[in-house]
Amino acid sequence: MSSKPVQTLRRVVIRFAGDSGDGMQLTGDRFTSDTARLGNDLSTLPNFPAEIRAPQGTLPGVSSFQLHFADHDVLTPGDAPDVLVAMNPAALRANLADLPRGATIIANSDEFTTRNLAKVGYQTNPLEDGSLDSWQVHPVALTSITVEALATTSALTRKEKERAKNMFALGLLSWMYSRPIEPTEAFLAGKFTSKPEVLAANVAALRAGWNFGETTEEFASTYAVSPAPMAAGTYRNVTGNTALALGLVAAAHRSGLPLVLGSYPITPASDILHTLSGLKRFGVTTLQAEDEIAAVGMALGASFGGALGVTSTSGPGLALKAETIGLAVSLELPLVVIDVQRGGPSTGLPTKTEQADLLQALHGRNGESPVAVIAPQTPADCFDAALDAVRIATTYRTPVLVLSDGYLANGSEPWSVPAIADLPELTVEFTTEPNAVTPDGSPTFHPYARDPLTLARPWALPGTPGLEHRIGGIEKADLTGDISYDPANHDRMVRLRQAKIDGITVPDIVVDDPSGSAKVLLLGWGSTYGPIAAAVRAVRAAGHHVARAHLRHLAPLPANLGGVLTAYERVVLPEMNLGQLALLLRARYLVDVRSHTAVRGVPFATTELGEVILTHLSEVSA
Amino acid sequence: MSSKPVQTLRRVVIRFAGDSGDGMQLTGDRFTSDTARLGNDLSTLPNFPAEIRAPQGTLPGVSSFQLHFADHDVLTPGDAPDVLVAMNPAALRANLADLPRGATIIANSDEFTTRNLAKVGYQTNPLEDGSLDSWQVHPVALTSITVEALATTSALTRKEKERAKNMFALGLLSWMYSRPIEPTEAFLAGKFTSKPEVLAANVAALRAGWNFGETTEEFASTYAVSPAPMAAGTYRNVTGNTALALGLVAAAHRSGLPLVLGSYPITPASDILHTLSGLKRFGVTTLQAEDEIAAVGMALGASFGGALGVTSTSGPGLALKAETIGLAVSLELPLVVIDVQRGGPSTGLPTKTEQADLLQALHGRNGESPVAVIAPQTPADCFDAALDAVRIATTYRTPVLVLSDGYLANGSEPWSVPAIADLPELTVEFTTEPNAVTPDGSPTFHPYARDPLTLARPWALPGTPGLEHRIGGIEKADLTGDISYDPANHDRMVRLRQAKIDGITVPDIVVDDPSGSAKVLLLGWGSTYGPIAAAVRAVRAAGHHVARAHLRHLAPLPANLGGVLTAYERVVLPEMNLGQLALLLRARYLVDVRSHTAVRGVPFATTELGEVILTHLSEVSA
Amino acid sequence: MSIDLGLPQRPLTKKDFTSDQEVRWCPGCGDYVILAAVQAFLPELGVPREQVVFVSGIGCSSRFPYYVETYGMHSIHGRAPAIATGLATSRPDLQVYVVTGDGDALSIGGNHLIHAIRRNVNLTILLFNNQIYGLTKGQYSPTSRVGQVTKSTPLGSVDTPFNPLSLALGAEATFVARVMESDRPLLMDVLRAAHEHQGTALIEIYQNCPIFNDGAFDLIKDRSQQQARLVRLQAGEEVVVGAEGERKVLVRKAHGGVEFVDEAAVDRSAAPGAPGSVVVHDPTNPDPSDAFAISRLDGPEMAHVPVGIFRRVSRPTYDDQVREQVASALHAAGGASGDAELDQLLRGPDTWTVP
Amino acid sequence: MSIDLGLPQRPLTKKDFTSDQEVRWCPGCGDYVILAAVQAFLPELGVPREQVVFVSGIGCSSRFPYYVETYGMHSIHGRAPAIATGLATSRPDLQVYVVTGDGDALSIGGNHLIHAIRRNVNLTILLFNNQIYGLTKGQYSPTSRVGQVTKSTPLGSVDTPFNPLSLALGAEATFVARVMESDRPLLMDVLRAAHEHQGTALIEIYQNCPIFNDGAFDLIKDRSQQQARLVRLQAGEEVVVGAEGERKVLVRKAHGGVEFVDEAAVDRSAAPGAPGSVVVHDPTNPDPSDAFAISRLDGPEMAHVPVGIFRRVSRPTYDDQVREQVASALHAAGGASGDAELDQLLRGPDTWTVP
Ligand SMILES: Cc1ncc(C[n+]2csc(CCOP(=O)(O)OP(=O)(O)O)c2C)c(N)n1
Ligand SMILES: Cc1ncc(C[n+]2csc(CCOP(=O)(O)OP(=O)(O)O)c2C)c(N)n1
Ligand code: SF4
Ligand code: SF4
Ligand SMILES: [Mg+2]
Ligand SMILES: [Mg+2]
Repeated sequence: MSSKPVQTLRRVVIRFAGDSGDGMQLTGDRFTSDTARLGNDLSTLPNFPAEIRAPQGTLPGVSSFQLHFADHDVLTPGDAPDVLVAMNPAALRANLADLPRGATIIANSDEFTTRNLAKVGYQTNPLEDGSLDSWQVHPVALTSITVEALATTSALTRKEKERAKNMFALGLLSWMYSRPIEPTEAFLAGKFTSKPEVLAANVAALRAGWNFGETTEEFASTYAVSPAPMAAGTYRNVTGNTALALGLVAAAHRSGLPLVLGSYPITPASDILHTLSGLKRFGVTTLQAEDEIAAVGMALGASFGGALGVTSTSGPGLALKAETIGLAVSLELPLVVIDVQRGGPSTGLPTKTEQADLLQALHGRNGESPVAVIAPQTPADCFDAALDAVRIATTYRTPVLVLSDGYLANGSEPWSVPAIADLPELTVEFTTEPNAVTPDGSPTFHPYARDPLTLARPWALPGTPGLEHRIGGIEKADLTGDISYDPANHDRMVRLRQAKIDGITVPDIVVDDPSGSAKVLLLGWGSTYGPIAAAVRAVRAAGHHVARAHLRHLAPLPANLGGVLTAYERVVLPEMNLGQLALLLRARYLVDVRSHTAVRGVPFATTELGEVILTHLSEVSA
Repeated sequence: MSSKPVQTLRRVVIRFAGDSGDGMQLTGDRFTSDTARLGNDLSTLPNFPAEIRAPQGTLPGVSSFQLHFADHDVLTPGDAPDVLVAMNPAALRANLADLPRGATIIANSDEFTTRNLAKVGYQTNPLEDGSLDSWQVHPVALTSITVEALATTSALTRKEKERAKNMFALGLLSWMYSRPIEPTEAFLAGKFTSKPEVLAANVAALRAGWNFGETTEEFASTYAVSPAPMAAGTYRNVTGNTALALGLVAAAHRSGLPLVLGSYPITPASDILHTLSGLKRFGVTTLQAEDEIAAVGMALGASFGGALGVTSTSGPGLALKAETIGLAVSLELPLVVIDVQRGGPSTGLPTKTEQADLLQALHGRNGESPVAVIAPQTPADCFDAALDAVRIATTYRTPVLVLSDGYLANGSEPWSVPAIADLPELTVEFTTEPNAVTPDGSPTFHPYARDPLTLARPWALPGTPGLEHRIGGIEKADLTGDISYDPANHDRMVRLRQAKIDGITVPDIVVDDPSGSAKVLLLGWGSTYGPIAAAVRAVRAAGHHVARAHLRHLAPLPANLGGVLTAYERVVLPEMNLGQLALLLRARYLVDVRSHTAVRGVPFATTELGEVILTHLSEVSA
Repeated sequence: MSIDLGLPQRPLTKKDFTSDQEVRWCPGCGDYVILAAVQAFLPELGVPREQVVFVSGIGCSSRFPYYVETYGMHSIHGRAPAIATGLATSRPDLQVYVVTGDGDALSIGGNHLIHAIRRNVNLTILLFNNQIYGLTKGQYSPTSRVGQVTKSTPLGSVDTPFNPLSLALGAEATFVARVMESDRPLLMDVLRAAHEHQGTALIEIYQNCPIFNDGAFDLIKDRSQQQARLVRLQAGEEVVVGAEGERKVLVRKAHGGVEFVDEAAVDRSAAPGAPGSVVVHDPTNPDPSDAFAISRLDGPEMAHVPVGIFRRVSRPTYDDQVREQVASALHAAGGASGDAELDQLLRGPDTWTVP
Repeated sequence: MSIDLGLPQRPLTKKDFTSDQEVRWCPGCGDYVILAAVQAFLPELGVPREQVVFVSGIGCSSRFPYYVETYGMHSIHGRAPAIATGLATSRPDLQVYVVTGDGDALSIGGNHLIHAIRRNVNLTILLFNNQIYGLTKGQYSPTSRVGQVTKSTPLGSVDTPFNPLSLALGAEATFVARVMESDRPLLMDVLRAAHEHQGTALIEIYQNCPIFNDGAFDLIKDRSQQQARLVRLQAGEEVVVGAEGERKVLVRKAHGGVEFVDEAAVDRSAAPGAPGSVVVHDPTNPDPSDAFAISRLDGPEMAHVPVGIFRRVSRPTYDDQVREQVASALHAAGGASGDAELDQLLRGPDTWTVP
């Protein structure tokens, strides 16, 4: 513990920013872990360029990691950082606009060389020219102090020593916000077992950073943020991609089906493939296919064989999978399709977030091709969404599309790890006996006979004697599944497939309207959960009444949704697209849902949404 | 001319039905041609199985061709045939349900053998067992009379002679409806130049059919249908696929651009590829690609080079092209994408018609990816739609999707051939000069600078010195087109692309409301034009007031559409899907558009729609 | 996951493999012949029919699965190899066949085909090559000969066709064969060998489409021409063609590749491998160069068309190895995971507890 | 459609081919070296830069077009060969280059690649092979060696990689070459030959990805190892490897294929083509069998890696023939069509007139 005075804060937003090669993501991850352990609630937002490592010191090469932690329920990664750690001039320049006046800047002064300044268009050194006077600037010679701290470690070159400077920064910030550094030391020990010098250097740099804070007069006090009250339980920090992968494994476990992931790498979905490829010990098979079409084809082939077929991708990949998902709709086999949405159209903004694949998920196939669609709302919620998707896919024998996005995928938050026994029961029954009789009375199998309740068709696996049958993408006769061009049969089958999706059991939408007297309902779906909830909280704190509800099931929609929408004078729907859910709801319920849209590749800011709400409130009460 | 008494009819619906190998499509085509020449208005509906030639004599192998002709404006191929020509028991069985009591059946009695009857489940011969007593049945030994008529043609085998029986049937029907057979003789002469025996046999069979009608006592009288009053002009009969191909060639001609079609065969779009591949003389290049993705890629590559890039497909192919169309949206290059819709989902009903790709056309891509969408309404209208699509694509530098369907593609009607000079002017201007200056004042080229009126960006072709530039699917900075991850820029570009589409000039929708006092508006889009118009006509003839309007532009929608929809007490929208346009209009205008949907793979019947209208009329006036 | 219902076992017959679906190919289509041969072959495998799966794409040929009384999937155009890969990898107990056409496999599906081949997935791929798109009514295909006039090439096609076997060999194939539809004994032999083969077996079957490309293979079907053109590859034997007296023998060229020379001109004393020395067919040669050279013998003029097994070598299969990685991970972890292991996974290395 | 603005002509330099865009590859990426070589090469073509077009897919390598001051399109993953085919076919006046990676070209884009190759479209395809997916941060690719541990293969990959050159040869390639990124003279030579070539030229460029697959080519980069491994193919010359004194020479094997033997053991009296006889490299050999055999020399252990031009034969190109069909149709019809011809087309053979 530090010997300097400690100030207590309720919440802090820190942004680590540096070159793509500076290890900012790791630094942020570690700070997050240590913060989570302290019991703060938190939310994170990594942000990096599509290039792997753009030229050093340039604006396009800046990579950052933002962390919001507090002694209370945290809903977003924070609109604006209280502290910016800028590892070079580019990091400063790229992030300064987001920094409110008065915020703290810790800058690696070693990197503010004439050459580096010029690279990003600084004529003079902002650390010295007074242009940062409105902020609290702490220039720290991060690089040279790190190298000096490692003077005795002769096994490494200067370049290698310099690389430890992110650990120095982490040590300093850990000191400043009273985070322990031991867990990171343990983490480093695990990571660098085979490279003892590198381990030693990193640990030394970490400690040096801490000591620097404690020793130097640059920093007068440290800060503490008390733990947030959280429900009892065991917690960990998870990103959305990790939670999704874990959810799939848990669902496979609960359903007794082997998990087969067919996937083709694409940002920001690739980590799902990476994570699952490391979970073979749970019977997970991952197949990296030649493209997205093959990936979903492999998953569908596995489903035909009785596995839990899953495919993961992002928007451009979903476009490619369209025809095969249509086949799955026609085959009526379980299939889970994960789309981690990113900025579009086309290649778009591969590393940024967006919600613009909703209509593609619903309508992006030829013919009437209905599927179920689910959207998780926070990183940790991706776990539950995966379980829910598997429940629907296996119960109703249908493709289910899960719409995550770049923000959920890479963002993280504490997650109360559930007990296995509390997870939903997902047992699947395969058909093993004939389910019909031929005109002459002998038993036979009708692959398109349906469960009267769910309208699901039987899942009879190859290998089951006596149930040999053929299925395909051509229209099939009701019950028998034989090829049929009969007009009335086609109409019936089209409506049956739609009715099956419409009949999926989904929970009612829950409205949060504490006063009961709100006239305006803030509605959202997917990853806007945090920003909307935070904005609503802020507006309520200012004494206004506003209701809030969040949609998890986009297809089918909850049965009570129409009633909820018409119960309010105004429904406001913020989306990171041009109003896709608004289109669906307006069409379905003829309610004049008001869109608020922003397509910037970044989550909504709480303040922005707060203003939107206030505008609507004033219009409605006017 | 026949010497038997002639009865005059106002309209006739004939259906030729036989085995896939019986040449029914050719027979129907010829009868249509000869009928068109007589000045009747007409509409046709071919109907054939997805198999090339299913086993002879079976129900799945039946192929038919229906023709409706009249002395007045014809809007549909007719709900129910007045005459069925059934070349075998399968043809009878497959079509009888469509045949109103009292209709005429001409059946090839030679084929009603025990074996053939059994093949389709007839226990006894319907021509003899009295089961057809409600119809006027004429059993004719078509096969044996044909063979007999060719007795002197010794160069052919019996099998070959039998093959001419469709010409016998054509001759008989031509006699019956007072059609000339000389044009068909001329047609056959052209077709069989290199096979004189076959030619002779076909001509002999044709004449024998005519003479059979004239001579035998089976038929008491012949019928005449007077010419329909038509606007002065030169007419020909066209199918939708032919009209589309011709429209593209005409558009290329008027725009001065070489036409490059990239295509992959798929029913029912393949004929567009076939037709265009025969028009090299018009500078048309057709590239049969390895798949649909390559096909649209080739078209887009050609557009980049300054050609008129076009790709043609059906629903499953459109799904595959999604990602590349998204690239075209981002590149902002002209591209025409033709989707001849067929029954879906998945492989669906390849040879049947449907309108279920509208939402796919609009939404089937990742991100906000707006395109223009046009739907022709009759076979001949496909010509105009093609011209309109090219106008929009080249003027606005955007992909344009043309939604034809299986009914338009293969159906036909008389078309008043326009004078070339009356076709729209489509001249395209390429950019050849710098359009901006660098900060230091030297001229430069901004590939994403926009025309203030159309928001179109410049089309500067490779080969133009000084305008070298790079474009791509990653988000680009406004004006310069450089890669940009800037949040505000992305939002701006997303909205600019949408605004460009929204700003396309399309004509107002025209309402047909003769009395001006209708409360119900019948709205349609695409190929439902004929059935809706016919039903409205029938309902009006019964003394009711009903208004009618048909949408050609689905994106953007006509500016006056909202006003039109709200001007009526009720808007009824029949679609061959589950209500796709209804969804869009309800969302956009919050009007309670009433869907009437049928997804049967066949066009709406006039009577069915008539009843729908009457129901709505009674509800509204009640 | 094979399920034993304890049904009585009796030797299966062709009829057992015939489904109740009406066969809907054109009269005279070569597909009938292949169907009959496969249905006749399947009983001899001794594999219960529920353990056989046919996966196809789209095309006339791809209707095949409907007619065989096994499990089957008529999927979408070109994607059968990918779907079959997913099935075969997750279900080692099944015999997975892919049925495809020249358009399905080599045009839209080319990529899935070559990737299945390089991975060496346990699949038998029956490629019905009629050198035309049948189902869409007669456009040229990637195996149509240059100059072929079709619906989409009124002035003749200009693209060089693929040689499916050269392509497969270039894609690291372990089993490659070609058969004429009408040669039932050879088809049976090849199917048998493919069944024994571990990995992807590609069998190209020349199939006549009497409607849109009739007679494409007449030069090698016609008895009078066949002998001079059809080259029956036999493991361990010289590669010969032609009738008695007009026999030609395959020898090595001086600058790579192989060629036929009159038997009389063959120098049997040439050292094995010397130019002019006789080629003894060895499908098990690890080096695919000879198989490749032999695959180059045929051309559009069909001067010499080798049939039989070109290559048959052993290499670990994709699906076996994928399963092996999973199995060894399970083994290393001490068996299948229960609730405890899952719980540990969910917790991860870094938890904290709120009391 | 080339547009002549009458701009003054002066010899172009490397700088003229350098765009104003900041190059955004990782420090040390092999792509820099290739970019510099191509920019240095382009001026020597004597082709004005507006007539050069680079079309790429997606991947680190596919960012290439942004950096070259010509026309360019950074398209979507795997589709560049198809897009370039449309462009090259409609614009014979342009020099069309495709830039692609091992994932872009051989994974998602495999089908377009082999079809472009069999069609022999006038394209030069630069395939940057770093045996990894760079842009998506390090998953294995279809050229990664068996056992490679990557983000998606923690226990090592199990699929046999493609040999891109064998694959191309199996796909009827007319021009096939391989170069090391660092070998600028050879790269220039090959680019020059590709430029002269009519049809599709596939150039595989081994490229190091220092971030995700560093050192993949060290065995042939490292001076000490290089000589024993790198095989420089030279037309008309023997194929040799190894330093003076340790030289090995390529000879034919007895049962197809080729192998290296110690120079001392070579029997120079062996008849040309005999087993043990020396292979004289002939890229123009119409029979691709030798080129194929040579392509088989390299393997994951990189014992012998041939570089240079494997094959270079002439065959009519797709785009030339497509244009020729259009031109001859125009010619037969007596020239371009005017309003009258279009009018006749619209009317068709069967009109009637309503007065
Ligand atoms: C995505 C898609 N594209 C195109 C088609 C149309 N199509 C069906 S089969 C086929 C080609 C069939 O040729 P081949 O594989 O040779 O089979 P064959 O009919 O000759 O047996 C095509 C182009 C389709 N069904 N789906
Ligand atoms: C349709 C689609 N799928 C996946 C991706 C993601 N993606 C981008 S580049 C790439 C692979 C790149 O590998 P390679 O072609 O070898 O290029 P490198 O980065 O190694 O130069 C992938 C999978 C994408 N952009 N689009
Ligand atoms: S079209 Fe050809 S391939 Fe298809 S079923 Fe008929 S004969 Fe066979
Ligand atoms: S990730 Fe590899 S290939 Fe991509 S830019 Fe970096 S070093 Fe080059
Ligand atoms: Mg075929
Ligand atoms: Mg790569």
